[in-house]
Amino acid sequence: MTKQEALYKYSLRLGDSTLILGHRLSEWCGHGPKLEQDIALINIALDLLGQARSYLSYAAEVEGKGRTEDDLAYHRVERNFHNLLLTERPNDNWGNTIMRSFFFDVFHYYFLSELTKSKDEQLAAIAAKSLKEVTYHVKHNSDWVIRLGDGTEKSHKIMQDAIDELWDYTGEMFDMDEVDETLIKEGIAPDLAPIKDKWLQKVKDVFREATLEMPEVQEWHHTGGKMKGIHSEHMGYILSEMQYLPRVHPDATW
Amino acid sequence: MTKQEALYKYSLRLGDSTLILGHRLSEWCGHGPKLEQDIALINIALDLLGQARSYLSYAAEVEGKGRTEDDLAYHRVERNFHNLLLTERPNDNWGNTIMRSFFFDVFHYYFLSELTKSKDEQLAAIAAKSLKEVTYHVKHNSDWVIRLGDGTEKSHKIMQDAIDELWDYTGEMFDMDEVDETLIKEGIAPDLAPIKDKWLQKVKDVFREATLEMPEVQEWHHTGGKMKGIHSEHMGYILSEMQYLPRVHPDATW
Amino acid sequence: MEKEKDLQKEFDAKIDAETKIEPRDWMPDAYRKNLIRQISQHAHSEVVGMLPEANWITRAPSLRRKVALLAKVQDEAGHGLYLYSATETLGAKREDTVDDLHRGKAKYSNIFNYPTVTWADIGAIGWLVDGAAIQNQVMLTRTSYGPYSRAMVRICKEESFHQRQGYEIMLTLANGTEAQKEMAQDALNRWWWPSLMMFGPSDKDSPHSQQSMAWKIKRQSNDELRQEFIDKTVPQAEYLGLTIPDPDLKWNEERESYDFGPINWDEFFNVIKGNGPMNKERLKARKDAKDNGAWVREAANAYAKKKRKREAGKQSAA
Amino acid sequence: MEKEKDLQKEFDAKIDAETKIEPRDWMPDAYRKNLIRQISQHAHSEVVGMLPEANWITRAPSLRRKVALLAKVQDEAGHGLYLYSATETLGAKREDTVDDLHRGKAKYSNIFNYPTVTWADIGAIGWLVDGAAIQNQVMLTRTSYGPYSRAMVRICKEESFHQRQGYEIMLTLANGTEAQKEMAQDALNRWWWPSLMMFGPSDKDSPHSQQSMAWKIKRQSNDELRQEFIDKTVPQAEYLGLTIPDPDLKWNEERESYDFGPINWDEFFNVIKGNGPMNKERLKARKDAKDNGAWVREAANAYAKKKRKREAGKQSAA
Repeated sequence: MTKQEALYKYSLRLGDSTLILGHRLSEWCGHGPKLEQDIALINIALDLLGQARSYLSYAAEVEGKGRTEDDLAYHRVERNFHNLLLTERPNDNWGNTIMRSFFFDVFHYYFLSELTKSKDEQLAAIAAKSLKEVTYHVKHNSDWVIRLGDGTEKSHKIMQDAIDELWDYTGEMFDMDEVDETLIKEGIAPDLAPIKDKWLQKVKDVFREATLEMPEVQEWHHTGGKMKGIHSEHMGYILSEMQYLPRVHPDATW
Repeated sequence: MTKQEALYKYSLRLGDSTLILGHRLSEWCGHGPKLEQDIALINIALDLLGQARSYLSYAAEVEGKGRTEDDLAYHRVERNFHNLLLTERPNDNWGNTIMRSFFFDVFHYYFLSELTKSKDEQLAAIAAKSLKEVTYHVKHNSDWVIRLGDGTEKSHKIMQDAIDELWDYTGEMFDMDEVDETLIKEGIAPDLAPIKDKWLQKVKDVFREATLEMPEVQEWHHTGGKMKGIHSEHMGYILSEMQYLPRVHPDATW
Repeated sequence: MEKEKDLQKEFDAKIDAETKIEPRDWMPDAYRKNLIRQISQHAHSEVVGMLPEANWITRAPSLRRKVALLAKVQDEAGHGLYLYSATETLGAKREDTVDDLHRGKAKYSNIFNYPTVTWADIGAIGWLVDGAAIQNQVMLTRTSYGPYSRAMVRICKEESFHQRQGYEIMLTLANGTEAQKEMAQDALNRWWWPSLMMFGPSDKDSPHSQQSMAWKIKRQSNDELRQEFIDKTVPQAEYLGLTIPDPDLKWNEERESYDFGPINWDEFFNVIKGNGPMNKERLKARKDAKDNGAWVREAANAYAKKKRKREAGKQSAA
Repeated sequence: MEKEKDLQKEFDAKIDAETKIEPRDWMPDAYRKNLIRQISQHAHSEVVGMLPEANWITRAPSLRRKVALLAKVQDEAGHGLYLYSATETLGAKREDTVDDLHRGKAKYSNIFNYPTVTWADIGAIGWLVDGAAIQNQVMLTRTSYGPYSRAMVRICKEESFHQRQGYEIMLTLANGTEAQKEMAQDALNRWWWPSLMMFGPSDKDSPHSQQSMAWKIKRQSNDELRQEFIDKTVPQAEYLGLTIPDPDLKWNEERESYDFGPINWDEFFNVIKGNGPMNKERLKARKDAKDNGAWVREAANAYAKKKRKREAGKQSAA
């Protein structure tokens, strides 16, 4: 695998995860439990979508075939999307929405902290800008995990159920393959193993404060999205909604 | 308006209503309250989709531009769909699903009974074939309205709520415009006014047996789908899901 | 009694002198009530108005448009909050105000009872609906109640930005493919008349208007505002190459203003009464949001209580 | 005791003579249990197997395909019902049987724990999954228990029809655009190995197999069935112009059969254990269907009771 190929795929993965999580969060718009929380969630969605645009533009640039961020977002088929399966989990309720974001945010924070040191200037720059945003995401969603975990009996149960539903999707964040290895060698991508340790520690700390039970770390976890583009059955519905209009009018600009 | 134009639009309206209601019912597939009811609902969905194919094929034939049933189903934009708004109401629960079908079925039955006498042989033939199927639909869904209306306190409330939600969408079934008038003159389409009376009587009878309250008939009701192609905000999601694949691959055959 | 008379005089003098009334100032009960009604209606409109636009966020046709739309809806949520705060300066409780909305007691702008059926509606809403709102809001920057006036100054800036965005969407569509042009024209056809109705009934049929004008809550009449909006918007439509769906629309040399056709007020009052395409669904969406979020708000309260207790415990232990 | 021995002898004689065992016949407890386990697993597989296919009904790319797919899923629901009835002839209650599924006690075919990610998966499932099922079911038409054997005769006919439909979808894709061909090959890549695993572990690792063969519940071993399936399917893939994802696949002149590469049984057992992509969601979908439908079933029961009471009232009054 050439460095360019790896860099293209790497940027795509980052772009897809932020895009799809941003999409899921934006589904809440107008339907949150309180106006203040609607605003906060939209804020996070906006940050993620902004990051997605940066990564996808960069992926298109690296690819060098004249495609744009919109070509990648709207004219790729499902099997060529490489987001984490975690990001496509449905919004069953506000609790699993917060938990999904929390799992991702903590990873995202430690990951970006390392990516700022990337030898690839573009990635380092995106990471530096994103890190400021994600610092707020982690704070916001950790606070909510604690508040809801240690709130009422009902909220505690909802959050514990959310953990049970989502836990098996967290392992994929730390999987590495040839793409990572190629870029780690070049000093472009961080090694995900130490990030996993930090992630586990932070999650544990927050769960302790939230009075939530920390699941055991299993060997097995869900995979497929990030590396193979094999998604859950939710992904097709996301894309049919998101891409419909540009697919109907392939020659239009908007 | 020429007879041909009217006939095209008329067939389209019938095709779209049966297509979209068939789509809504098919969403239940695999998720019904009991296997037997899954099977019954799929049966009805199959009938409706079969009828939709007949009407859309005929509309395409009348139009005479070489389009097919699939061109009409998959490559028309929302504003050119002319189904009843009733048929696009979402499946909130099994109760409003049954109620929506019941309202439509009763209309459909009396309507088809008249349409069998159409001077347009093709429409008369589709009506005759469909009438047999719809006779079963009315029976099945009337029985369920009675069973659920006169079942438990909870089921009664769900059914009464379903009536409240859907009632304002029933009036559109009986609206007539130039399309109808043109074809009524030709002896092709039935007058909907007497059908409305029969519909009201039958609904009243079933509601009485079901111990459900019959709402008052208001002057105002929802309109837009059948005549103007102005839909509710649900329609866009139906079409993006339904049409996605052919829109992604406009040159493919399946 | 004597005192009240003095206060009333003082109030009237302030209104005359264009001095803003502030929360701690004495004000007539009717003035207070009128303001609460108007500002909370405005707040509800911002919040309910999120829904028709939110309907297109997941389906926006480019990432740039998606982000802009999401940001716009966020601004509206912010305006809602800001306006609810303004009603609180008048002694209204936000929770009660919101309950009035959910119980159908309070109104919101009727325009949000129409569905957004194509992407062009997002353009049309920005251009026409925000355009009409700005017409009204610019006037309200000069309203006599201080907090409302200041809220309007802030809101107007963002609304102008939204309006330009909306117009730019229309411009792109109008210069786009045949299908896009059609989409743009169709959106104009559907949103034009409801936008004109946003200014409210004709002056002669507007119950609150006269008193509001006297109090300088309103500074221009419904019909004046509507005419200004039309005069401003018609050339914009011409620039887009779109046709305003009014056969009676015509430049009146004498008035230096556009004559326009009769407005279908029957439709307007029918929709206000509840018989609009989306009335029930809009309220249901807001109520569902509240109901589905009850456990979250309860949990947040319970946690806050626990936390306070723990901290009190720590302090007393120290 | 003596009597039991006689009965056992009689039973054994029937098995030897290829006489079907019928519901009222005496049968060993273990035979009964084994059958209930196998038939209910089969029933669960039909019902859970509806889900991955139902996932594409609303998105089927032509009306003809949509109707065919919906009809197919309906057939599966019918097979489920038919098979639950067969377990009831053995004294199992359908409700308990279904509860076992929901509690994770009963298994269903592991293949349904994979997602259907493209339309081509609908083709591949028809071709490969139904193909493998038929291989097994044709054998089961000769199974020793009468009602099961007869259910299989009926089911096999419909399954063959489904399989031809699936193959025809693959054929259309394989002869379609570049993107469609890719889709077809990708589906084959993902479904090939799980389909081979449908026959169960190798004979040496299959706990129930030997006894089932002795009772003539099963008539061929897992490995035999798998080999037959491969030999039948490889030429079909060749005709489609698709490549089977097994580098070790090779015609063995001597055996007149295909050699094939090692099966990843670790994956198989891991998925069976619950660690497949869709295990949790499949069970959740079935449980949700049951829970959300509880009020419907309760209402139907309540109504039936009322109706009986009313009719009894009428009769006693008459």
